[in-house]
Amino acid sequence: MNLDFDAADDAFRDEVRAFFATDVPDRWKTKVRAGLRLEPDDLAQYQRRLNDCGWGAPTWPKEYGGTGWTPTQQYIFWSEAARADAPAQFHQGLELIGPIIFTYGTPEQKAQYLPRILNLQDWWCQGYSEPGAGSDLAALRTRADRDGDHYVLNGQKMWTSYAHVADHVFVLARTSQEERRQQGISLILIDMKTPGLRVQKIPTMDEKYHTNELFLDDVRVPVGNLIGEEGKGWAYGKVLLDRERMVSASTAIFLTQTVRGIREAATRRRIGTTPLIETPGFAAKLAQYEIEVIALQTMVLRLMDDASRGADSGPRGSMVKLRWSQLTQAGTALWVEALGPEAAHFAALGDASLADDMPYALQGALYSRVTSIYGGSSEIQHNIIARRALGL
Amino acid sequence: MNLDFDAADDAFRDEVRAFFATDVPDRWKTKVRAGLRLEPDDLAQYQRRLNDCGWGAPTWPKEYGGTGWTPTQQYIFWSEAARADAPAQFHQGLELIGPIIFTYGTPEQKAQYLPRILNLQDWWCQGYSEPGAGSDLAALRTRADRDGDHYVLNGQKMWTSYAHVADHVFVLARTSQEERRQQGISLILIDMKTPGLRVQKIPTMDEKYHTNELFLDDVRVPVGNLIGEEGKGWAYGKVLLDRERMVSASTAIFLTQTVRGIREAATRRRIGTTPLIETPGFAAKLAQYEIEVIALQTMVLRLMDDASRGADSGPRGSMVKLRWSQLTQAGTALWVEALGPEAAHFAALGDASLADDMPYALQGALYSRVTSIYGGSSEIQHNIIARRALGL
Amino acid sequence: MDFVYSDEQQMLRDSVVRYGAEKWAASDRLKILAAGPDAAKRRWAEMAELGWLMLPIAEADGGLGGGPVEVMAVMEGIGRHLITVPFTTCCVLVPALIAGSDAGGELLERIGLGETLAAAGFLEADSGYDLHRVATRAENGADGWRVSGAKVHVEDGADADWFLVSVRTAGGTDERDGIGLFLIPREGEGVTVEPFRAIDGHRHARLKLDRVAAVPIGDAERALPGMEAAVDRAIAAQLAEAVGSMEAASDATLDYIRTRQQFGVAIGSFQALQHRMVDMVVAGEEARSMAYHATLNLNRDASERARAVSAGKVRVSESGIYVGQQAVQLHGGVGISEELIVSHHLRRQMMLNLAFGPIEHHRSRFALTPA
Amino acid sequence: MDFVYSDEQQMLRDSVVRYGAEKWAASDRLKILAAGPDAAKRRWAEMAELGWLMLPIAEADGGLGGGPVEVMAVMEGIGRHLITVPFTTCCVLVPALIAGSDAGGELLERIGLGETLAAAGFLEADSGYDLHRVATRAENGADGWRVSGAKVHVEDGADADWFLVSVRTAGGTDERDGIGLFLIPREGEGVTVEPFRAIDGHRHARLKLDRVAAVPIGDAERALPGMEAAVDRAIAAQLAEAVGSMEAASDATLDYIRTRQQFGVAIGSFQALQHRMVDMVVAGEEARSMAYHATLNLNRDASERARAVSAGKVRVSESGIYVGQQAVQLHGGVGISEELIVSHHLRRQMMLNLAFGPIEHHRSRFALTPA
Repeated sequence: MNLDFDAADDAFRDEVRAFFATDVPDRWKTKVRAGLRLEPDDLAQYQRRLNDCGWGAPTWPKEYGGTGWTPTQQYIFWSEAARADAPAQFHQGLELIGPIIFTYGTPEQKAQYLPRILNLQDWWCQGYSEPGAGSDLAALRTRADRDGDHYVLNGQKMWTSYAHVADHVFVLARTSQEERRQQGISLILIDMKTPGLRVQKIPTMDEKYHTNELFLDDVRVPVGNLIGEEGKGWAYGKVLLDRERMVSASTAIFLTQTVRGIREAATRRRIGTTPLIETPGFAAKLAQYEIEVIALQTMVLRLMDDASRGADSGPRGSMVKLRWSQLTQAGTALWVEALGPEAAHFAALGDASLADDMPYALQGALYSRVTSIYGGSSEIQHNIIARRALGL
Repeated sequence: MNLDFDAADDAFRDEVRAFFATDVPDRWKTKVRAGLRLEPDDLAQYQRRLNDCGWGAPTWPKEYGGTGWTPTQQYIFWSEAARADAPAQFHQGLELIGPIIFTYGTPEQKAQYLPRILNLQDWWCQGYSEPGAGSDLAALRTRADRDGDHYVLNGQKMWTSYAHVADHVFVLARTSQEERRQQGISLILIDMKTPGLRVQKIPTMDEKYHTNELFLDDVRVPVGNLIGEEGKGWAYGKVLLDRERMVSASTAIFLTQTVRGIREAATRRRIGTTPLIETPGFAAKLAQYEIEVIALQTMVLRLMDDASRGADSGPRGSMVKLRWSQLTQAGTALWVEALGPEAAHFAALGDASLADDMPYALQGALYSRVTSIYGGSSEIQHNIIARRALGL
Repeated sequence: MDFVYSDEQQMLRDSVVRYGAEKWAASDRLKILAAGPDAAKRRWAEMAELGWLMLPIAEADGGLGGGPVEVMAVMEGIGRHLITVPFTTCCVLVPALIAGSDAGGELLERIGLGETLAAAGFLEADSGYDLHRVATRAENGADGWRVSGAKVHVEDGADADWFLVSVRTAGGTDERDGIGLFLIPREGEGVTVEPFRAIDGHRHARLKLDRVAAVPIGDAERALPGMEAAVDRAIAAQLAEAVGSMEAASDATLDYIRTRQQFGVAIGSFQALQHRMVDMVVAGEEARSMAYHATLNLNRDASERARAVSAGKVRVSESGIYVGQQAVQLHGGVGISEELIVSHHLRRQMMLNLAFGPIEHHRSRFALTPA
Repeated sequence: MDFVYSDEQQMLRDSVVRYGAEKWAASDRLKILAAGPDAAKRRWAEMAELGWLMLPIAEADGGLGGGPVEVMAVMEGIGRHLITVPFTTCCVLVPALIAGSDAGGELLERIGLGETLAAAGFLEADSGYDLHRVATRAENGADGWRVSGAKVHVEDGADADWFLVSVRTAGGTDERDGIGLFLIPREGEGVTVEPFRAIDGHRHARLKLDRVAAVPIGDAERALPGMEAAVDRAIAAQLAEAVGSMEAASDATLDYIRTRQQFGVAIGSFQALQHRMVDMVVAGEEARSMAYHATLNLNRDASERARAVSAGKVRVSESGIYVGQQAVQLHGGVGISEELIVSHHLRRQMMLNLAFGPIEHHRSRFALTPA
């Protein structure tokens, strides 16, 4: 048992650190520290730069253009990205549909889609949830009816994040009615330019445009856009949900950024002549937060170690998702506390200047509330752990 | 709306305060502050002294020897008792079986039992829970079979607090088998000297002897010891459970004692030259605790006000029980924290002296764990509020 | 001892709740806020007509002389329907600050009629939430008092016509003596107002003052005790607002979990959600108790008042944020949508916590104020 | 990077767990503790025979030279079965303090053989848990070193034959320099040992020293850094003990809620209890992670070590107390009975939190130690 890297990993870390030393624009930093996504253009630019180095897909095998990195290398890469205030890569193509395509897709689908995911020529979004099917995904009602060489899709999707900038969407739709609600569901890829698709913004409390309703009205899609077998979509979809939890795990590595954001704000602000960070009350809160982040990071390290050995991590992926959302919420709340009265200045009504980290800290705090709802709510994670790990 | 007492209440307060100014031995104080019961002899002595003033039963009507006090007077009495580090009166006779007897008992039962409760000539204990019937009381299996002018009881009771010093026990027992488990249960009074009764101590983690198992082996009890109607015991029992929650409410008034205990310990202990109580971290924790105590006390005041007006308090009795047990636990834990390393010195193995509040603070912290279990556990209180108040 | 509104107070509360339900329904509210200050002014005029704006103003100052309980009754309704108006600052705080002063008389009358807005600016860059840390200075020269300095945050100050600011007239930056209260017109020379919008729709300001001609209100060196008392009144008012808001958020959540179906049943049948809902309701009851405690101690002596108000602020803020967060959580995805009212309650609770000092400030004030 | 015990370490852990299951089963444990120190000594001798007592002692000092991970493997088993012995203090802390010293050589050998017990006394009346606050003084006179003062708490000190105490030989009461470590025999003239029992069965002492002849270990003015490092080792060992204990408590609780029937079903079918059980297990996983983090950083530089150990202590204590409390709560009434093991786990967790400084002390140490 040890925490040390071997010489090769040390060398790799130096290489990654050198890359990030020059490639992260200052204007990104506060935003990513607050757990907020950069604008799509910035994310695309970042993804292309990584891909140019051959680092476009840290978790993919080499044959599909991935890095083939070991879990330790992945961990090093993400740690260094976090250290440099680089963003997390946008995950919906890279971590969700990409792996499904290279696992279950046809050679044609692989050739068509994977390279364009790697350089973010194609932006993908996910059409899973529906108004009546959130945590209970098996209740979905969107239908895909076969009509010759096409599926004709009708229905409505909710919480389709970034549909407004996406080129493609992958949807779960019902291709037949079966007794078990989980059966008869298929996974289908759709070009967002297909007639009959309509995107409608869902304004959210963080005042950042990130999610949508997606209406499907006689959307005709070639049958070649089916992934894997018809009716087996539920299984693929569940793989995605599990993978989505693992995305949280890697995102958890980025919480050190939030610690830095809080620290900066609390160093800047003074009560009388004492920096806030030196007041015992705030110092204790920040210490507590840092300690919990360390605990979570160590849990993630253990997951990585399991992955290295091909060992089963049991329910610890769900645990990391749970704790990550709690710490995202706690961290941004502490940051807002550090801002003091200026946290009320969310938007200048004229051209007055805002504090360096406004509105991102507060926007991050608001956005953070959804992290315990999406990707399987905290309540659902509890159910999963109780059932799968504890046999309750 | 106001918090003021009228002139009569002010005068009453002065009278009560004068009483308590002289009548509380020093050796009681630390123990009651930690939420621990005094020894039975001390409680009996205290009860008799109160009864001599006509204050034996603050919640009983005058006709049965009670004070007939208004809720405001009751509140004043308990507040002043708390202020003087006087104990709460022992409740099992006074608050549990006493009111049942004066409400449902025969004239003979009233004459026989009530005066002896008032001066604690009779110590009562409660035989409700059984090994298989804790929170689910309706599962009780102790039987009382009619045999001429007697009931013959067989079964086993658990958690019979103070059975080892009690003169009488009131038990719930099954007098007939009915379809609904709540039916066919009767409430029966038993003299502890009756043959066939056996008391066995349950050693508990606080190392204080307070509870027992009670074995009933062909215990013959005159039918005259039945309370109310045969088979209606469940209803009377539920009245008791509700009343037990109200006992928590009045006990909550005594939490100011715990605040004083913590404050004293933290004033005594120094880190370097600074009293613990002046360190910002501890000061903030104590403030938080005091604030939560104030909130609970105000909730209790509102219950009292409801009672004055004969208004329904809805589920707020359960809420007070919930919060009181949480604060009893939090307060004693904070007190232990204030003791520092000496908290490990629970019992001297020789004749060395212990800190003034050892072992009571720690014993109180251990004992406090049961407050969220007995009288309807916190989980049961949640169920009750969800069902009764929220209709869930 | 009595915790019941009088019939009159109950009618007042009910009428504000009714007004809120009619004029500030969730969807209308978003429209009013989007339409900007002019739309808000029309609503403000309605409230003036109903007599509510002059309610907290002393009779001697031309108001109705409503006390803390009347203010509480109004604020419950304001909170319940998230009526986004500067009532606390303009009608509670400012009148408490200038009650009985010569200079303020006319202003109070116009406030009561809804004709003008005033706000109070106390906080400075390094002051934390401590009212006695004042670096803004005033000099009394040949041309009268001139005030220079900056206030980093003026609650509800974006659209105010008048500002009451704390100014150091003597002593060092953190002494309790030597602080005066000055009235400054928005249009005064040397006044710069930088307006901001908060996440709850309230509109605040930063204030920069450069040799601004100003009128002192009361004793120019002994304003602090009065400021503290007035701010405590404002806080108590907001505690009632928070209680109204959290009860509305709980009610909406209870409705939702009773009706929303998942896995073939109402989600309110899941025990984990039931218990959470209970914790929300308990928090609401505790908050209501603390709002009463703070409000009913407002007229006691300074340290009793300060402890009661700070205790109330701590516990109500904790409860309010908890209830707001859980209301969103139990709604799931739709909880974060702008369209549903529930996240607006959370946003208001977050900002109410900040206004006049958050939990940490008041916990420490409680600890440092002798019982 | 690797989080897996080697085969040897795993065997070590398993053998301690097995030993615990055989010799320290819940009912036997109560008997051993009730029988007093002599019964405990027989158990101690068994552990010596198994070679565990000399495991953490350096090879140069006649031990087996086990490292932090080997100690962790042993401590997990000790925690799992609440083996109530002074292993951490006598076999981890003391050997770390006197490793390589001339004066300590023989003592270490006898400790390894289970022939003698030693304990370390650092805490004084006003020292808090700060090791540098030392008022006990030593004078080096004609008759050698003489130590006078009092130690308010010596962990596991009640039955110790030797005491290692921190003594000020120079400088003021809270300076980091000028502290020495002295070895004192229990039977020495001027030594008063006041023994106490804790709620977890551990036996501690208060120590009064009146001109006691003593031998300095190492540099009589520069002992502090070594003391801090040794205490960090002891803490890391106890973190593993806490993890073993909390996993045992969780396992017992899971078994209980799966089988205990109420309202006609197993109480483990209630969602609120399921979720609580999950939170317990998550806390256990977090604690295990933090025990690794602290242990695997023990050999890094002083500030990295201190931060890792203090971080571990904070989070493991929080988790341990939570798990202990909830284990009792989910057991209901029987949870508080002496007979069931579950409340003993809670008691040990409460005391583990106190040993070598509770949460608050270590949170503050973490905050004040530069990263």
